[in-house]
Formats: sequence, structure tokens, C-alpha cells
Amino acid sequence: MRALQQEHVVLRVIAKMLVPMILLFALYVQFHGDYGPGGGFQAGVIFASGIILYALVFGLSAARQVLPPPVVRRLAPLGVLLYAGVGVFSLLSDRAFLDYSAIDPEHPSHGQHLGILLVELGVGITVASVMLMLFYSFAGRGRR
Amino acid sequence: MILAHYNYWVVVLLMMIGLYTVMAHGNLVKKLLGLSMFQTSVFLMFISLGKIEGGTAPILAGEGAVYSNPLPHVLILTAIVVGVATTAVGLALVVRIHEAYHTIEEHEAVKQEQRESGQA
Amino acid sequence: MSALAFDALNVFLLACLVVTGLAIARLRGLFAVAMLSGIYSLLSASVFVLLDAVDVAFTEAAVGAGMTTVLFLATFGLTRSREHAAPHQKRVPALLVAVACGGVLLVALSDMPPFGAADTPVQTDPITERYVETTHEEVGIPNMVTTLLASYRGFDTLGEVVVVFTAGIAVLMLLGRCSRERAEDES
Amino acid sequence: MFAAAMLAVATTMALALARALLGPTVYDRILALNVFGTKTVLFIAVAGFLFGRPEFLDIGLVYALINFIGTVAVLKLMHYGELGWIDGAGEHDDL
Amino acid sequence: MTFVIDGLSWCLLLAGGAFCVISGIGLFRMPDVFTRSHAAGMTDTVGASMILLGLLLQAPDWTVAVRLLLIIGFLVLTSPTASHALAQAALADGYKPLLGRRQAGRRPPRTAA
Repeated sequence: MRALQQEHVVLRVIAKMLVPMILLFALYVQFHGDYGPGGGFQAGVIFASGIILYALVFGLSAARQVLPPPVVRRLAPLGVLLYAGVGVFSLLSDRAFLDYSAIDPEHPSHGQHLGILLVELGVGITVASVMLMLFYSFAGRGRR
Repeated sequence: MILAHYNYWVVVLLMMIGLYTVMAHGNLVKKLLGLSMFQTSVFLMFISLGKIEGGTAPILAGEGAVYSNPLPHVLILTAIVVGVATTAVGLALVVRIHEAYHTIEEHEAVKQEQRESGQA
Repeated sequence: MSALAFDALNVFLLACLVVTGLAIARLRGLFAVAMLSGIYSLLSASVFVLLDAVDVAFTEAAVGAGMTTVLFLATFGLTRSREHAAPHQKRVPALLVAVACGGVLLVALSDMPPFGAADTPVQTDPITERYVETTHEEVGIPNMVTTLLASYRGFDTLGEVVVVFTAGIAVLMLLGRCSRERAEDES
Repeated sequence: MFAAAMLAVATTMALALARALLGPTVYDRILALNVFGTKTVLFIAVAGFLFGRPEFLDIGLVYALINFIGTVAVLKLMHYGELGWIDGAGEHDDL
Repeated sequence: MTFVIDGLSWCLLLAGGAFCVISGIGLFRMPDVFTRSHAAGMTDTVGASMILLGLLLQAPDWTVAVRLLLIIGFLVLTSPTASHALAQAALADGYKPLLGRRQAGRRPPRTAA
């Protein structure tokens, strides 16, 4: 096992450079989705892909130390709750469910903008953590 | 004439290939691949419906631009992510079937199941 | 010039898509099929870019290049098997059903409006007009797809997110740690 | 001139596809997938310029970053037989 | 000035296109994995960078230019690495490079797998 790993020096160096780039790009996609192509769904998958690359090159247990499965399991419902929470917030301020104008009644357009940002953040968190959950479940079930 | 409906011809062809793969192959992973091919043909159909000739992507591009219909894009965008999640559920089922029957061929698993129920 | 280039590229990519699909249906080595499905996803993303669905192409790029391939490969790693020849008696009925379905759809196809026409029901529907014309004034975000996804169809998207979450839980139930430990305890 | 570049990219895509279909070994197919990924990046970039919306290069950027993962995953699977090293010895040493 | 830039970008696009086609032909025609990965990995990087540089000269504003530069950077990083890892894995799997005309078409021994 040890000898095999030492063969892949190039792979490890490149992956070490690439993983932060992928994670950074995922954040860019998440928050630039209003202006160009992108949004929560894409950003979540890209973020998960970055962690998956890390797991593939440096080992699954290393990736599990970066983002432990219990944390991932708690993050997945957090995204859904954030999304639904925005809706409940607008319900509580006497508006329709998911009417983002409630966030900033003075400037409805600004409220819409903020609401979309929050909702996309929720989508991104859920998608990223579910994709990671899938990868951990599949990859962790290897031969013992 | 054919060019006017070319996209839809391809959609139908891909749908046929996907359907054939799902039905003819006994391998469960191959069935899932056929299912995802079928899915892609539906995606392609929706996106083709939204395209306007000479239109451009639905991101604001100044005055006088003609935009393709953004609604199919929204539907398909979410469908792709949901599609990969449901494919993962299918693959998880395949893994469990393999653990139970030590095969991912449909007819072999069915045969084992029948043998066991015959003994019981 | 641009229209000609569009048509040529469209025909080329879709032809490649069909060829790849046929190869996926025919080949037996599952590794080879996984590689081809990667190419299939790349091709469909290119088609989506060509058909102005930039956000869809983005999603397909992110999902198809990384996630799908990794999931299929993980399954191959866990099941490690090669596909057997399909039982012969299943092939002919499958082909018949596929051809019959395709035939029905091809007949229905002649009623479809031509591809790219601006006067189809999809394009002239009042809701489309409202989406395209007023999103910018109401929400003030340049990307209409994001606006539609998160604001106008926010309820729909909430449902999709819940579906993704449910799928994650289902996989966790099927493959998660608890079930394996239970299986080990039983054996 | 974008059309000429597009023609070249499309030709290369077709050739890579042919190699992926013919490829006798798995490695040939992985190679073809890799080349096809690069060519898709080029396709998206050139198509953006050809049709006058060059701001969609983000998609090309995704492929340039992520296409690598598929190759790594397949090579790892070929090499180790599975994707995760649960109890692999000494894998923290180099971190 | 625009004429010079246009001419330069013409040349880069055409040369990059030619490189791409040659690499594609190499990928199609070469006899074994290692020569094919040579054709793909080396010419691919040059062809892709040339086409993208040609586009860079036509970029309408700096955001597009930055993205093109990033794409070039990432392709130059990942494409050769993938080829390298691939060739290494093929070698470790028991495929030996062809060293002459006679061996062409021979089924490689699979001993290490």
C-alpha cells in the first residue's frame, strides 16, 4: 500500500493545488448565480466534488477528518430548514409563503435579492451535504 | 423538413435506446444507465421546446435581445440534480442486492429467490 | 452564417449523442460503459450550451463530470462484476416495445411545431411573456433562471430540495453504518 | 475564423469519440474521455465567441476543474479495487 | 493595431486548431496506450492553450480574459497530470509499451492485476 501511494506524487501535488481552487470556485458559483450561470444546485455539487477529489487522492479517512459524517448529516437538514425558514419568516410577517419582499418591506427589490441569496444558500448547503453523504456511504462500504 | 424536427427525432431515438436498455439487459447497473439515458432524452425535449431561433440565453443582454424560454431551463435544472440523487438510491439498492444474492444480474437473483421460496 | 453554424453543430452533436447511446446499449464491459456515459454527459452539456440553456449545461457539467461517474464507479467497486449476456428471449420483445413506443412518438411528432419557431404555444403563453418581460423590474437580477428558480417557482424548488434530502436519507438507510453493523452482528 | 477553430474542435471530438468506441483497453477509453473533456471546454469557449455571448466561460471552467475527478476515480478503482481506503496504513503521513 | 491583434489571433486559432486535429489523429491512429497518451497529453495542452489564447485576444472585457486565463492554467495543470497518472496506471497494470513493429496487435499480458 505504501509503495503504491508514493508513485502518485504528481497526483498529490496537483490535487493539493486543485482542491482549494474547486472549493473557491464553488463559492463563486454560489454567490455569482444572480449575474451569470450558476446557483445553489451547481455550487453544492461542485463543492462536494472538491471534497471527493480530496478523498480520492488523500484517502477517505482524511476527508472524514475535514468534514466528519455527523457534521454532514446535520448540515443536510439545515439547508432545507433555512429555505423553509425564509418562507415561514414571510408567513409570520403577514405575507404569502416565500414572498421575499417581507424581508425588507421598505425596498421590495432589495428584499427579493436577499431572499434569493438566502434560499440559494440553503439549496447549496443541502445539495453539497447530500452529495457528500452519498459519496461517504458508497465509498465507506468497501471490503474490510 | 427533417431539420425542422431533427431535435425531436433524436429525442425519440434516445428514448427508444434507453427503453430498450432498461428492458433487454438483465444487469441492474445497465438498467439504471438506460434509465438515465431516457431521462436525458426528456431533458433534451424540454430544452428544445424552449429554444427560439436566433434567441440567446435568458441572462439580460441589453436592449432588443430575444431570449429563449427560461421556464424549461428551471424545470430541467432541478431535475438533473434530483436525477443524480435518485440514481444514487437505485445504485444503493443494487449494492444491497449484490450483498444479498452475490449477483447484480436480474434473472440470477430471481432464480435464487425462487429456489429459496421453493425450499421453504 | 451564425444560423448555419448553429444547425451544423446541432446536427453533429446530436448525431454523436445517438452514436454514444447506441454504444452504451451494446457494450458489455461496465467500465467502458461508465466512460462512455461520461462522454454522453459531456455531449449533452454541449448541446444544452448550444440551445441557450446555460444554467442547465452548468448543472450537467457539475453533476456529469464528477458525481455520476464517481457513483457508478463506486458501485462497480462494490459489486465488481462484468455484465453477462442478456437472456435471448428478452431481447426481441424489448426491441418490439421500444420500436412501438418510438413509432407512436414519431407519428405524434408530425404535429409538433418546427424546432426554434417563435410562435409555438410554449413561447406565446402569457406566463412566458410575464417571466421574460417583468422579472428584471420586479426582482432586479439579470439571470432570469435564478429568479424563476428561487422566487417565482420557489415552492417548487423547495420540493426539489426536499426530494434531494430524502434521497440522501434513503441512501444513508440503505448503505449507512448502522445497517452494516447490524448485518455483521447477525452473521 | 471562430468557425474554423470550431471545425477543428468538432473534428477532434469525433476522433476522440471514435477512440472511445473502439478503444481496446479501458485505458484507451479513459484517455479518450480525458481528451473529450478538454475538447468540450474548447467547444464551449469557441461557441460562446461564435454566437456572441462569451461570458459563459464558467461552464468551461467547471470542466477544466472537475473533469480530472473522473479520471482519478477510475484510476483509483483500477488500482485498488475500491474508492475508499478505510483502514489504509500510513495515509496521514504526507498530509 | 486592431489589424495586428486580429491577425495574431487568427494565427493562434488556426495553429491551435491544427494542433488539435493532429492530436486527434494521433489518438485515433497510434498503436498502443502509451503512444496515444503522448499524442493526447502533449499536443492537447498546446492546442487548447493556443485556441484559448487566440480567443483571449478577442475578449470584449477583462472578466472574459481572466476566465480564459484561468481555464488555460487549469488545463495545463490537469491534462498532463491525468495523462501521467493514466500511463503510470497502465504500466502498473501490466501493459508494456510497444518497442517495435512486430509487437503491434499483440494482446498485452495482464500479470499485475
